Amino acid sequence: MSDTSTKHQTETRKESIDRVIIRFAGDSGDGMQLTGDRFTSASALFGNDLVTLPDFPAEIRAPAGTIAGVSAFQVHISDHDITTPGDAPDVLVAMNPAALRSDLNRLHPAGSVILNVDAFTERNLAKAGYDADPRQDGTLDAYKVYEVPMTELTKKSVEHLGVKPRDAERSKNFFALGLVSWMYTRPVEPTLEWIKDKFAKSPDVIEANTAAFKAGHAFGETAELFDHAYEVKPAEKLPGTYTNITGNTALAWGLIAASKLANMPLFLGSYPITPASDILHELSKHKNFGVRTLQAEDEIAGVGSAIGAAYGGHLAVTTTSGPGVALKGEAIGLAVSLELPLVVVDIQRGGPSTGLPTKTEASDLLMAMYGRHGESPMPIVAASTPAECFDAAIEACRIALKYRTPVFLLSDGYLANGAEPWQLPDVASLPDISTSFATEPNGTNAAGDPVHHPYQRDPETLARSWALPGTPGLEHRIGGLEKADVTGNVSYDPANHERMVQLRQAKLDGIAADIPPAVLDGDPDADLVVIGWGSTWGAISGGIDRVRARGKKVARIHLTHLHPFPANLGELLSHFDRALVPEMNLGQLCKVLRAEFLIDARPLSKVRGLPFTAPEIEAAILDALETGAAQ
Amino acid sequence: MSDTSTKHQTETRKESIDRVIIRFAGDSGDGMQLTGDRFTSASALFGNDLVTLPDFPAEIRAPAGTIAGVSAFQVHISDHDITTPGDAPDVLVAMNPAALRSDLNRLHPAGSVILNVDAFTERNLAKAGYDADPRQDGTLDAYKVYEVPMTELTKKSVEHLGVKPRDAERSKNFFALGLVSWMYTRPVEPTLEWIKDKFAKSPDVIEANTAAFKAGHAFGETAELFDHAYEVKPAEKLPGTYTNITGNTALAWGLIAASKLANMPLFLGSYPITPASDILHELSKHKNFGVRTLQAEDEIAGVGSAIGAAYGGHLAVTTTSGPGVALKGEAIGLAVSLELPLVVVDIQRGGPSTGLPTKTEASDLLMAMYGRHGESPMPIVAASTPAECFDAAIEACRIALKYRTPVFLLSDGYLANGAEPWQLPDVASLPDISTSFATEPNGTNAAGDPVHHPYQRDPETLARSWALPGTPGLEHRIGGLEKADVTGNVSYDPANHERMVQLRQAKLDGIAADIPPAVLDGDPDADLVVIGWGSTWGAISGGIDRVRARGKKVARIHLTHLHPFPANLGELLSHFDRALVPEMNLGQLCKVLRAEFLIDARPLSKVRGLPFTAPEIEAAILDALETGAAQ
Amino acid sequence: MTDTTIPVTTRKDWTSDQEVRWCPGCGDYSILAAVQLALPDMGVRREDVVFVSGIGCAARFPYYMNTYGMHSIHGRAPAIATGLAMARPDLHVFVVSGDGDALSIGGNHLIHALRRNVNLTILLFNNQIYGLTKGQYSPTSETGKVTKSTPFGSIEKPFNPVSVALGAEATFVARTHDMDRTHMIEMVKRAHAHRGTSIVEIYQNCNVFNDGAFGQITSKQTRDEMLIPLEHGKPIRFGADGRRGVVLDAGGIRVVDVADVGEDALLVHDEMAENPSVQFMLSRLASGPFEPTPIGVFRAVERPDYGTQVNQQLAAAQERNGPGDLEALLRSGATWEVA
Amino acid sequence: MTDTTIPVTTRKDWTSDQEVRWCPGCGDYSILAAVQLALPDMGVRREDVVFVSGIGCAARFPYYMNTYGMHSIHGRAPAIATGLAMARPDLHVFVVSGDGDALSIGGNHLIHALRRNVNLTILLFNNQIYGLTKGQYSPTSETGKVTKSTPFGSIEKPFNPVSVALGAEATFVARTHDMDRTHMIEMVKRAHAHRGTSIVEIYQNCNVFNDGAFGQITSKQTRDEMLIPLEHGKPIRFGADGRRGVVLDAGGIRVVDVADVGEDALLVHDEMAENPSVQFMLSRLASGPFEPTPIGVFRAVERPDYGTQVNQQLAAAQERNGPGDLEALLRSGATWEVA
Ligand SMILES: Cc1ncc(C[n+]2csc(CCOP(=O)(O)OP(=O)(O)O)c2C)c(N)n1
Ligand SMILES: Cc1ncc(C[n+]2csc(CCOP(=O)(O)OP(=O)(O)O)c2C)c(N)n1
Ligand code: SF4
Ligand code: SF4
Ligand SMILES: [Mg+2]
Ligand SMILES: [Mg+2]
Repeated sequence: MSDTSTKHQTETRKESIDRVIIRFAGDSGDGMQLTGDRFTSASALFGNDLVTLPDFPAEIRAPAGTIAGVSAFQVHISDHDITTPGDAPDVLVAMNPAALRSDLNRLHPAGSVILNVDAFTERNLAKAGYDADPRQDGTLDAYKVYEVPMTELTKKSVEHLGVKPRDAERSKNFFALGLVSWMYTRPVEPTLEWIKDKFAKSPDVIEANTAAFKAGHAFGETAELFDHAYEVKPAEKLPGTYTNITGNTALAWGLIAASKLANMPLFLGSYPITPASDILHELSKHKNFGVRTLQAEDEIAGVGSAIGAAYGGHLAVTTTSGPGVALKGEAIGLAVSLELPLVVVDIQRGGPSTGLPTKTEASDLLMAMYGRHGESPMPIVAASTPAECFDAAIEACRIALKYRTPVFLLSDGYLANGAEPWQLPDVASLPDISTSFATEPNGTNAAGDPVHHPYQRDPETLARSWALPGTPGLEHRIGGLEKADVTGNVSYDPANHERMVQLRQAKLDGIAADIPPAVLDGDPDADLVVIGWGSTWGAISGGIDRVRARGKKVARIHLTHLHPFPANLGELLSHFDRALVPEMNLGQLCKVLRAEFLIDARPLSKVRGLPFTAPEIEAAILDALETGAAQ
Repeated sequence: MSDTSTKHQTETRKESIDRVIIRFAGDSGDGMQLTGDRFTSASALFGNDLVTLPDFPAEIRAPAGTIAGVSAFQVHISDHDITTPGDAPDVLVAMNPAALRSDLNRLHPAGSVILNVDAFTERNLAKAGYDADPRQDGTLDAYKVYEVPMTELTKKSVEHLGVKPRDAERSKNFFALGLVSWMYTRPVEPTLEWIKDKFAKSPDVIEANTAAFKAGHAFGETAELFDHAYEVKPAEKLPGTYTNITGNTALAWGLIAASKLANMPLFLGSYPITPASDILHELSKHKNFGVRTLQAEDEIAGVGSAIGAAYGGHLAVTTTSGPGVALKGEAIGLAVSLELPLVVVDIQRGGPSTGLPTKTEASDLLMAMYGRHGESPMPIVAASTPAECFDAAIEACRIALKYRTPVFLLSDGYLANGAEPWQLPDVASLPDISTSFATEPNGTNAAGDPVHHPYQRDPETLARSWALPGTPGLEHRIGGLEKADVTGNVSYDPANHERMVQLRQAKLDGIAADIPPAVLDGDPDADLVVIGWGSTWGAISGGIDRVRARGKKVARIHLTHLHPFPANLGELLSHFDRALVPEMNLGQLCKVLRAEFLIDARPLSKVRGLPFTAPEIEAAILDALETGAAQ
Repeated sequence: MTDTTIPVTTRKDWTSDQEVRWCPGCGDYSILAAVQLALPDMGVRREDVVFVSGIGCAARFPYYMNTYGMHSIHGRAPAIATGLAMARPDLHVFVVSGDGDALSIGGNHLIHALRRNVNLTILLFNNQIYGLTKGQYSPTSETGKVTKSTPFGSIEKPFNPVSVALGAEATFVARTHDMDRTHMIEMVKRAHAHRGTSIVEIYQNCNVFNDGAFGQITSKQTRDEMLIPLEHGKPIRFGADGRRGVVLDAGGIRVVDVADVGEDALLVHDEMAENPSVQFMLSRLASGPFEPTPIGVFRAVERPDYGTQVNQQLAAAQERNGPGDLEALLRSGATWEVA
Repeated sequence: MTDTTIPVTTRKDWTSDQEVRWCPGCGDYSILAAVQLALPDMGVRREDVVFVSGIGCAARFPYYMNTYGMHSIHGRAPAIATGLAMARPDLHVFVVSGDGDALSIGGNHLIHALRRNVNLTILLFNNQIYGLTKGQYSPTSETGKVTKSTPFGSIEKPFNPVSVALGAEATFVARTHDMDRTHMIEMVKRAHAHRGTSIVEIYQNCNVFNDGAFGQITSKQTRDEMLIPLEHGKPIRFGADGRRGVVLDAGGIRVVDVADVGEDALLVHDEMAENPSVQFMLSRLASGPFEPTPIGVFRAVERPDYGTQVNQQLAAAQERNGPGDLEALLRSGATWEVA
């Protein structure tokens, strides 16, 4: 840390707090995502634990100053492990009236509001739908309010650089960042460094933003407004190297890692769609890893090209969101029938139809399980946290390659854009997921000549033999018509069809023995078991902690493998006659658990485009415990 | 009936039998479908009850004389109600060695074989894969064998017409038809009539086929081979007018009827696919009913155009099979979100992927239920018999129109191509399924002007208000983004989204109160309940009869409405702790029943591209009863 | 609708109560204005007009029109509009689509609508980028374009929408741009007046993700020298006082200085030519929006539209067999009585 | 595969052990023979050849080739083949497709493959009908065609596959027919020799559902007068001893009697013209297979193929940043240590 910054920090009194939730809210044009993102990184570097929740509108840019145009970024930083972006923000930075209006209701009762008063003009108040100025009509009485003329101060701070006022205004988010960085004693240097290379292309912008940032920082320190700054100490973490990562980046890196671990080139066939596009963007950067990316003409071509690449021996992936999966069903069914490895990544979002493209939801589970015609079973893996997307990607690839099958990898908008500190894995310790290809004939044809039988199976995994084009003597044809067992020739024989249907199912069922058993957290004699999957992990953990803090017993299982289930799940569940299944849908996993284990599992649904909060989970569990007791 | 035919019938001794199963098998080129079809119609006209099972290869025409090229048609005729095409044929008409080889194993132990010996050449035997002539090596010892030189006799019969031998041979299926018609004393005139207008375009063909048919008939009567003919008396049926109908025709007619009953023009947007294409073909004939059909560029355009037509106020339908449904998922989801009436017809076939295109299966149920992203619930109706496709089509349209929702109508290849006698309904007695459109504004906008609120709902059905383009003053916009309750404007409000998701679900759930209750056949204190859906109706009925004939108790429920279930289903099932669910899949309805009612239902699966037989069901029930008892 | 008199309307009547949500400065605003200004002159009633769109920034268009409208799903608008136009030939159906919506995911529906000549007015907002998804290249982006999904530059040859349409049997094809309101209004009116499928490619500036893509040819300064106005029956000239022109001879088609060849040598534009070959040639004059580029109506030929022909077949069938009689239909096969 | 010597093969080597299952008399048999006869001259190894097809009678083709092959799903072969060709530029990837497979459900994948110039050899078996599904009309069926789905005649304008391909930026476009084995073999060889996407439209007789569709122009008797052979660099002539020919002038393109205009006036075919306009004109000479119809190579121009360019970008990236280092990737963001 540089002298300057340390100097600053020694001069003013600092109050230590264990955690704080800050929400930056402004117009889509105000760069709130950038600001929040930067504050997050600084906090990560400082060693806090953190969870973020970007929250932006579906429009590219709605009219400036309107509620629809509000873009917000919430970050929860802490000196101990945390699992959610937080429930009610302690601090709301509102760059304009619309931001205040749309987000004030979220603020903690004892929270503070930092307002850019320069934006509180008649016009903006009207645009935000305020009849009266909330600063006068008592709306804010309950809160600690800091009124800061950010726009003006920013302009002043850059005057000496001769920046035009219009452009100057653009830097006001850096003023806000500087101010909040001072309030929470974030290190200054890293951010100044970051500004330098982020805007390397335009030196004036560097100067302007730097000036604005420093001005904001100085303002906090000098202005009477704030009697003191706060400090959130670094979190106790396992020793190691950490980086701050979003789910989509982790997933993309996991795929690259998988291709290294499988020793196969990576191929991505994809069509852009929110919130999955960033995986395409990230992978297309890493051509030096031999990664091939195709932005296809549509989702069907995306998965189609991946199937072609898989046939050619590449580790093939297609990425999309719900609407895309709904289009890929037929082609995925072909992959099931061809028994080719393929990873289908679904970054779930609010549905049905176009729904809420930029909001999170987890309502594609049953489509992943059943969204194809005929009996076409597929393994399903779901990530639980942003960082875990890395491991989930590797696991999905492992299963796909080992069992010659398409695999669903489920994430969602919350994981995709949310970030958390990630302890970098020891690359050497990552699993070898390489597979083997046929090099010699494994059978003879009618004429008695040695040939390749593509549907001869490994007796243990039931994976079929895989010969790559280019291998002499193993020429063969495969297709979507039913195939004769072993030879793979077209067959309309009734008994053969039934056998093949059962073989495909048996292959899937067998995977249960090859995945980690489900882990029961909490004692089996608890009154209730909470079963979750995917991004609800954080909120459920928080909720469970709170319930246990009240001295109540509750058990919990979080599933990464949803099809097949871990072999021990039935046994684990048999200890409970009541189960609660929180899901960001109307109860999809719940249905499957009931059908599979005849357990009276009850759904806890939230379908609001927002993740669960710990208190919501806590309340539901307490309620369940009571009603349970009442029974 | 004409003198000639009566004369024939009076001359020879006739043995009365109550039922017979005949299987016509030959090369794809031999016209077996036509022959079987004709024999069926004659029997229908004669008043028998009957069920048919066409069974043809996927290839347009495989090499002549090969097993792959064998095309067969099985018909079960009876003097009493029957429900299946029969288990083991009593008579196998084999036009060549391949036909004998592929179908002999189905023949009843005491069955008879009628062979066209002219086809039993070295070459054909080889093509069929016979090393030795089955007529000599004892293969046929168990059966009564009739060796008839059909080709030669046919040629002779047409000589006098100057038909070229090559063409003459083409008529040999009519010789076979004539022979079998004699054996089972089918009326002759109707067939001669039918030949006349079927081939009206080419008089020589009429003459040739007529001659061949008469020759075959005469041969039976005169040849020493057959000591006597059989007679299957007309079945006791309710008084009324009957016609013989296949499932696809009944379904097409049902849609036309629905458009009359709804008083809305019918629109079909479809892309050809086996076994659904015939519905497109049938509907495209009836333009005078105001039916519009579009053969779209693909399945997505098929459903897309239907959605457009629905928006325009037409009764909109799209027809396809499994692979098509897998492509339509996204567009169907749009219809769910738009809340527009749409009927999606899925004539199921063997899957996954291209699978067994010409064989039957019922493995699309879970896709119909869950094959879309997000929470997009849809009603599902399934037909149980060919004739019932008519009623099912009307019911699907009724629900779609009344509740403004896309509805799945499930049939399968067996129902589609299978035929049965159908007692024509009294048209006047068919239900009125007409719906009403908005004509006046039902709300006011922000400015206080009267406007149309497309998402204002009927409090009882929760159906939304529907205004058609062309209606002055009700201009409005709808789309796939989440809509604000009532106004239908785009809304990203979390609470609104959750409300809309729940409203869509509640609308579907409400339909349970508006459909016929499930009917329990057999006493509630039976040990076991058999639950079926779709085309398994016939086989289950037959199986149940056999079990009851043994004095055993078994209850049965057959479902037409699969989503939602009839309101009373849970109550009915609560009387049983054991349930057997026969399905032509791996247990899809079974899964849903277990999840919904936590009943320990067990699947009985058959995935062979063929319908269940009554004995198969019988055996499974007996087995279940025993194991049950054993428990 | 068989019509009495059409009420007189102004832009306001065609403007919905929904806030317009495009980025400030987006070319879509001027297209919206042009369409809302053109409609009052088209002699249509608000209730008979439907705007169908797919997904994209462009596709938000219907929300801002005070008409019937459907914001459907990505790429499917032409298919949905086909069903609507078949079912309701009395309506005026517009399709609004972006370059990705129309030519990437929706390419097949587009070319089949053109081939069938469904009575649709298709407005293709070509900004050579995916706007709504924040800046990936599109099928019309120039080769080498650096975008989020092509950090090292696109290696794809772009479609020329006019060439694609002409290759797909289109009966009406035009091109205009968002900087010339008058021309846009004229093209939209002509497209609507055409019975059958009409497609108008509108060069549209995405100032956030592809700013200035058409600047070289559409800016007030460059326009005269860079845009080649096509007018039926007129020799094709452009540039300051028609300095330059287009000729067609055995060597094919090319741009010349009129002085060198003489006026009479100039190609006279024939938008009505049944054979689209010369119109296709014109579409190839410019290899991108940086060379002199033809705008205006490339092709406008008469061919019976789809919905009308469907209705004719229906009418003919009713002529022949009378209106459908359900009772008779059920008895159309062989029937028998059981007493 | 970097090659030593290619083994000498005969048709037999390219024939699989699967029984051919087309209707007796189907044109597909002669196409199969032509391809199997062409392959021995292409200098390729069996193991490096892949046939990818969709669904249809034509699409059964791969089963009969003793090479690698995939019988995929309806319309998607070009997309699947694109992925394969990108992943494995060392392979020779053929696509076999019917008119419905390629131009109806698969139309979008086809035009995008052409635009991208993926290294594929696409054989389009055009029988102007849906064969496998037993006789519905297709996007190439003539207007008025009576089929199972159009009992009163089709009202749709068919695609001209060559025009569609040229409108979609194709680099190699040819046409041949199933009655002329020598010509088929030549076209297939040339198509394979072209680096990038090559498409060959093959007129194919479906003797069961559309018998004689091309009889007027492909029969031995009519051929000379009805087929216009295109040969690069040669004046375009046809008919008994070249009686007739094709000219291009300000009036456009048309068929003439050579006697009337003189040899020198004839259009000299230039398959290598960068601008596809004249080639497009040739594709419009005949409005259907009942007028004099050009066959042969319409267009054959060089443009870097997709897979090669992808590989170049990969190589360049490795040049710049060295081969991917996972350890370094994970640390590419800001990191911090916890002790
Ligand atoms: C099935 C589906 N795939 C992908 C998307 C994501 N998506 C929305 S708009 C769009 C492309 C937008 O580009 P364009 O059509 O040119 O319209 P513009 O935004 O440029 O006006 C994409 C890929 C989607 N909404 N649905
Ligand atoms: C998704 C899907 N839709 C429809 C079909 C049914 N289908 C199979 S082939 C075919 C068209 C065949 O015509 P074409 O492509 O011209 O090939 P041909 O049989 O004439 O050689 C159709 C509609 C299918 N198998 N899959
Ligand atoms: S992203 Fe581009 S096209 Fe979309 S609204 Fe903004 S400026 Fe317009
Ligand atoms: S249906 Fe036609 S195209 Fe198909 S195999 Fe038979 S003849 Fe050939
Ligand atoms: Mg665009
Ligand atoms: Mg065809």
